[in-house]
Amino acid sequence: MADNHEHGAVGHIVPIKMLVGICAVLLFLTALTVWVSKLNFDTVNIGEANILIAMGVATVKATLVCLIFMHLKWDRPFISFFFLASVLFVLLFVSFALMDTHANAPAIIPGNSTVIQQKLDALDASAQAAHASGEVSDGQAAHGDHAEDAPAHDAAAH
Amino acid sequence: MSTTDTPNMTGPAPVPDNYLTYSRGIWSWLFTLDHKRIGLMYLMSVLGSFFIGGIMALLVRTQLLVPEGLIMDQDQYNQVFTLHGAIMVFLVIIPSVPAALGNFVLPIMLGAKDVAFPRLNLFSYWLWMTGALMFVLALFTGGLDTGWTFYTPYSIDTGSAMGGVIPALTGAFVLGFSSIFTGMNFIVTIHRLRPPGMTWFRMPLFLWAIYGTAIIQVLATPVLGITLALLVVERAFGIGIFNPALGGDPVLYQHFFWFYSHPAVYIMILPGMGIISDLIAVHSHRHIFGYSFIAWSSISIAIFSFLVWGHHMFTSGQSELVSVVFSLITFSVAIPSAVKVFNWLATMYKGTISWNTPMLYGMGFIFIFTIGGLTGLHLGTLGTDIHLHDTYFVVAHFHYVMMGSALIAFIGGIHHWWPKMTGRMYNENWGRIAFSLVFIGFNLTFFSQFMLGSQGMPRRYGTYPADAGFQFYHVLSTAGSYILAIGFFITAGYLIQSLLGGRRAPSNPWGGRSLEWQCTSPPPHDNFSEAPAVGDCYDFSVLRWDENEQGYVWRDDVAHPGSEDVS
Amino acid sequence: MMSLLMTLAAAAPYKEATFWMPESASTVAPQVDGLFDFINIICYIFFVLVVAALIYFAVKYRQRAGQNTFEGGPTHNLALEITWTAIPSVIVIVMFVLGMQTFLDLRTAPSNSYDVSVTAQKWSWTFQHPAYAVTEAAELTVPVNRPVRLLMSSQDVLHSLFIPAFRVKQDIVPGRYTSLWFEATKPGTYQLYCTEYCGKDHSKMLATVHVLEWDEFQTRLGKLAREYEDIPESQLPAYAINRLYNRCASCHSLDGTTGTGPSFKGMWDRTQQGTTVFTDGSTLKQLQASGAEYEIPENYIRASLVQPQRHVVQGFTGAMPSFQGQLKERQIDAIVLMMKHLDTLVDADGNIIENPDLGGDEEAPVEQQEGSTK
Amino acid sequence: MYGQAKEHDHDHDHPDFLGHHWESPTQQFEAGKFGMWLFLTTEVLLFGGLFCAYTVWRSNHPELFRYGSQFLDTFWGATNTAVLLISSMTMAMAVTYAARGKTKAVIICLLLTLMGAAGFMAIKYVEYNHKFHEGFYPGLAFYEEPNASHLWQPLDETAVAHLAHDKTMDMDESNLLHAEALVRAELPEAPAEAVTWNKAVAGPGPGGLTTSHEQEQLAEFTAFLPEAFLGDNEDIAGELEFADGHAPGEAPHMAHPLQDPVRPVNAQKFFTIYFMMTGLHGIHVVLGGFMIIWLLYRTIRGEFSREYYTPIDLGGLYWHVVDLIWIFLFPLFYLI
Repeated sequence: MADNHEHGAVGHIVPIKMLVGICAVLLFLTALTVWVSKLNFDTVNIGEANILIAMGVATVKATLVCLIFMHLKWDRPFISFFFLASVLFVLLFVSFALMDTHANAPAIIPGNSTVIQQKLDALDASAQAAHASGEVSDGQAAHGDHAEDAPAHDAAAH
Repeated sequence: MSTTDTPNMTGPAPVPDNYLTYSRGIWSWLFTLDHKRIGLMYLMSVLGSFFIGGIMALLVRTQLLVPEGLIMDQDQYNQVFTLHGAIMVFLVIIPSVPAALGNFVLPIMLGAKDVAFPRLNLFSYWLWMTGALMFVLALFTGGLDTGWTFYTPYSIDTGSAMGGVIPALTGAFVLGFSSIFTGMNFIVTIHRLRPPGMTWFRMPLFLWAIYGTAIIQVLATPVLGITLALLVVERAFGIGIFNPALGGDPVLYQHFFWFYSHPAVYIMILPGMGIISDLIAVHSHRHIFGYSFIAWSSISIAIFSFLVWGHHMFTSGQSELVSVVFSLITFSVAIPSAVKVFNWLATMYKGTISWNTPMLYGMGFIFIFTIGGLTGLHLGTLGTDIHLHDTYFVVAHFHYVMMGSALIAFIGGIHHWWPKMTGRMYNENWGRIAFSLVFIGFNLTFFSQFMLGSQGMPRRYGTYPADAGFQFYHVLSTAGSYILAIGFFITAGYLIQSLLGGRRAPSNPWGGRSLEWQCTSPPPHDNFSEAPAVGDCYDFSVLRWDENEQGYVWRDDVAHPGSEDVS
Repeated sequence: MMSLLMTLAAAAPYKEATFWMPESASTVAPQVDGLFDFINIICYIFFVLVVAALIYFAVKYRQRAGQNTFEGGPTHNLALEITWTAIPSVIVIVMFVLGMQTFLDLRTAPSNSYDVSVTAQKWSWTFQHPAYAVTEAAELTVPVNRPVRLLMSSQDVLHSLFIPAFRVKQDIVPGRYTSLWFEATKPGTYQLYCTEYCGKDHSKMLATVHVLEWDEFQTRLGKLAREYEDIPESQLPAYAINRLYNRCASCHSLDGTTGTGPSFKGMWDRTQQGTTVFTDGSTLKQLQASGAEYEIPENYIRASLVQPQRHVVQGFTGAMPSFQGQLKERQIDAIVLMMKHLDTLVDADGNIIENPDLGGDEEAPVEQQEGSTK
Repeated sequence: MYGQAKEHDHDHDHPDFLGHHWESPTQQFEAGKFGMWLFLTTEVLLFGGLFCAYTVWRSNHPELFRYGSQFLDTFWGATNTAVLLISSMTMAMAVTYAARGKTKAVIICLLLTLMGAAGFMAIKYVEYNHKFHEGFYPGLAFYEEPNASHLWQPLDETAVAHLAHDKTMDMDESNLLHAEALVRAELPEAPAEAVTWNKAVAGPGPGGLTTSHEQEQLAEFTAFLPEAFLGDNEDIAGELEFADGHAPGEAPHMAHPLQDPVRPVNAQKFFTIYFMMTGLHGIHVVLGGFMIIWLLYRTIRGEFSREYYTPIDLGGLYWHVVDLIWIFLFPLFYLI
């Protein structure tokens, strides 16, 4: 049973000040995580570190939302337990799926699948046809020109 | 305090104000918020679906009488076995015990006036109906031939699988949410609506089983929801999550699917085990043996059920390590099931066993579930599963568990609570005859499939090689299925007959102690006008048979609960 | 236990079918069967115990007339319950370990295995022997007493390769390679099934495994490798119908019934006259002319084998896979000839005639046709 | 929400809002809350499936995500995060005011929350629109749009633009054009002449394995690419699929730039998962918006009081979970 601080209420009441304060913290954390992601970790492997930091910050933010905004701090522990259990099941699901797909990665036939390769080849063919006939039709012709100009263009950039 | 007991003594006379007569007219049923009426509507809908699914089963069995197939071409056969599976799983077994019997019995057993969210309950029912209609729609939009598992890429290949896939997927999605809402309702009801005195460990074991089931329904079904939703999008727009042609992974689909569908197996069997726990105790008139072991085994089965999905995928291209881990955990789930069987047997020991129809179904359940459970060992063992996977051995195994156990328990439960639900007694002799036919028919149908499977007959085959020696077992199996069908038709016959001209049921025809036997038969609209007095629901020594009542009444020399042991 | 199983394996390389298991003809089979029997024995014991107790209690403690009140009876016995929890736990752990060992043996192919690459497609099997450059359809020839590894891939949907006599099974997943291995222990013919549901003709997706002694095997594959080269032109149609048609059989009938694809009966007439109508409404006639897509009618058949989706015949879904690379040029010729001479190759009911009378006078047109397309 | 008076209720001490099967408002409130939390766990698991797909792909194909995420605009993502966080706060405030019986404040807070929902969807619309305009469709449609700019933009332009964009974020270089010039200056000399990114039309199909020759070519190629673009070179090398190109010095093949080796195989998969996850989340936001409108309607009608505001509380819980999921979606797609 929630302990009611204010008389006559059926649930716990969180003061407005606290809500605003928590929101400010959440916004600050958002800004922080964006800033970190833009940092250039010259010495650190940026990918790894960034993932850890971003997910860590997100977890902190989520915990704050759950505890304060969603009143979990004052609710029955069984609810937290059940909610955490659902997160746990997701993690379990993900970890088994990861274990399996990792082990099977080498067996995957490399390259584009037939369907996608056919699409690409078709686009290729049409691009070449357009180029050969000198037809000027929007993107295709533009592309054809582009491919030809590419070296010159790069040279010009210098 | 226990005022509900007094009106029970009026004997088998019509109960003037019960939930059936409380209000009249079709709308009072279709939009009722009464859990008992919703339960009854579920029961009728589920039995209707069971009839259709059963007809499909008979068609399948008839087809396989001869190697080249007797009555259908390949496309028809594929549709029939797919619909048989999909209907039986999604429309029959999953809602059978929790939604139909659970809805009716759970609040009364608990001593509550209703489930926690009656409107949500009605909404679940209508979701179920919507889902069922989507399956019908699937039939008219090109049929469905993917198998009930919707394995990719076959199911998303618009060139091969039939046009009814999207309606069927949507239907299963909707049915999933119906199941989720039922589960939520039950969990909250059990947590929040227990009357004073109904402590956790005084609950009948059926409630523990339903509680475990509800946890699985809430935690597993959403994953099925997202899986089916992705499948719909995949089929409609080709997004490439499960489609290898677009870089997707069909084995990942199987992980998604079985993450729900293995726990779903326990959604099917756990409530059945709960029914049997109560059936055995009540009809043996002996205290259930090892209450807490059975209760905890229900919860541990519910939790373990989430950790074993990979045993459906030993040959699917799943990595060796994952297969080994899943096999190990799979064995751990066998233990609680075995514990339950031993406890049921111990309950019968030195009991006073009445050989009436529900008890026969209870004993039939133990026999069949033992076979179903033990053959699970062959399939959980990696080395033998490779040979047995996707053969009739698996078909036989899951029919022993799903049909022979879950559905037999459901039918046993229907017989057990029939007097309570309808206020009428059915004919016991016909009940025993029908049970014998069902029991013999079932074992004939499905035991022969074990040999078929281990001899190498693959499943989902509409024809089979004539020289492989399969036909003998197929003929046996088909003959068994006909006997089984006759048994079910007789059951339907005498149950319907009982509605028209059956003897009026007393409050407590079997000698049960749980709270539903304290209400009149059928129960009043509000179940209990006051919170009922709760005692030990497995202590049958306080009851005696009353000849006038034709049922069990409280012994005159024992004090009523409420005066002595309400905590 | 494991060593016992191993001994069994060594002692009994081949076993006739038993009540439970089909004939056993591979090195792992006795191990699997031993495990199966071990589990069976445990099951029998538990089953007999449970059912005996069930029946005994049900009869002994049945409610007798006049028995209207009941005893309380014991409600639990912790020691007993722990015992019957612990004993099954130990048993299943043993089972798990044995099962895992067998599984790993089933999955780990020896390094000196003979490789066959398997292509599964709706609803046929193609087996390629890289060592001999031989392609077999619906038949797999392997040597005895030598580990054989199948490297498998699928053209369309999930399939699964299952040879009961060898106790092996593995799903074939589109988009990736899977493999399995076995070592046959007795020459003979064994059935191979597809065990993963793959659509309409799933139950007809069968193949035969021929296990031969090593010498015979080499001879046989050598012969297969040159088979279509050595056959005289006049025998090509017969070769096609006997050796190649089984890859077409699940979709294309010979008796005029419409299957997943159009029947071969009358196909040549339709092609020659150009009466075939495609899904876009055009007819074959429009494509057949000098300088058009198909200068001669034969080219349409050729194109259909290599690029089946190019023109899909009206009323069909275009489910046919490409046979490019799987059929050699001369084999395609053989199929074209088969269609031309279908009436002499099959009887009115679509049954293949054992020794068709192809006649010597057919020689000339064949030659002419060959020349015109090369 | 579920606790309205039943058809037949004769208890005198039962308020209208209290269901006949409840003993007290607190019991009903707590049960409603518990029920809502159970529903929220199902939401977590619903998204759990998609998180699983995300994790599996990301860990097996990091190159897809490195390629795809550069097309997302962190600014809009961060703005949307802020919008949702603030609307979550106003929702929580609405619950507090409701518990105190301050109806007007509740209405204002709900309106603010609704604006948050609308603002979020508006920004999403802008983002989606931009993606569709550029041809970033999920699935096969990724390759079907003939005029999609990403299909036709050769590698160097894309690379330059993105590197320049990164520079503006990294080194306080606010002028994009200047940044672009800087990037161009850093580019190695004429990479396109030495090795083409074009793939020959007749490559060895999907079944072919990458040969050692191709690996060599790949190494040669990646050596020319700017470090920053590729990140960890060794990492990428294993992931790229590369078929026979033409010999160096030969005129570049007139091939489609889509087949350039830096655009990873199955590049569309990033957008598949992006649209699935943000799309499902968007559907939840829209549903939440309708729910807030319904709450507003009932509040204005004066149906709630200090004793009975369960729907607002439950609605609040739902809205916070929508926020909660976005809290994870934002870094997963925009930041890492």
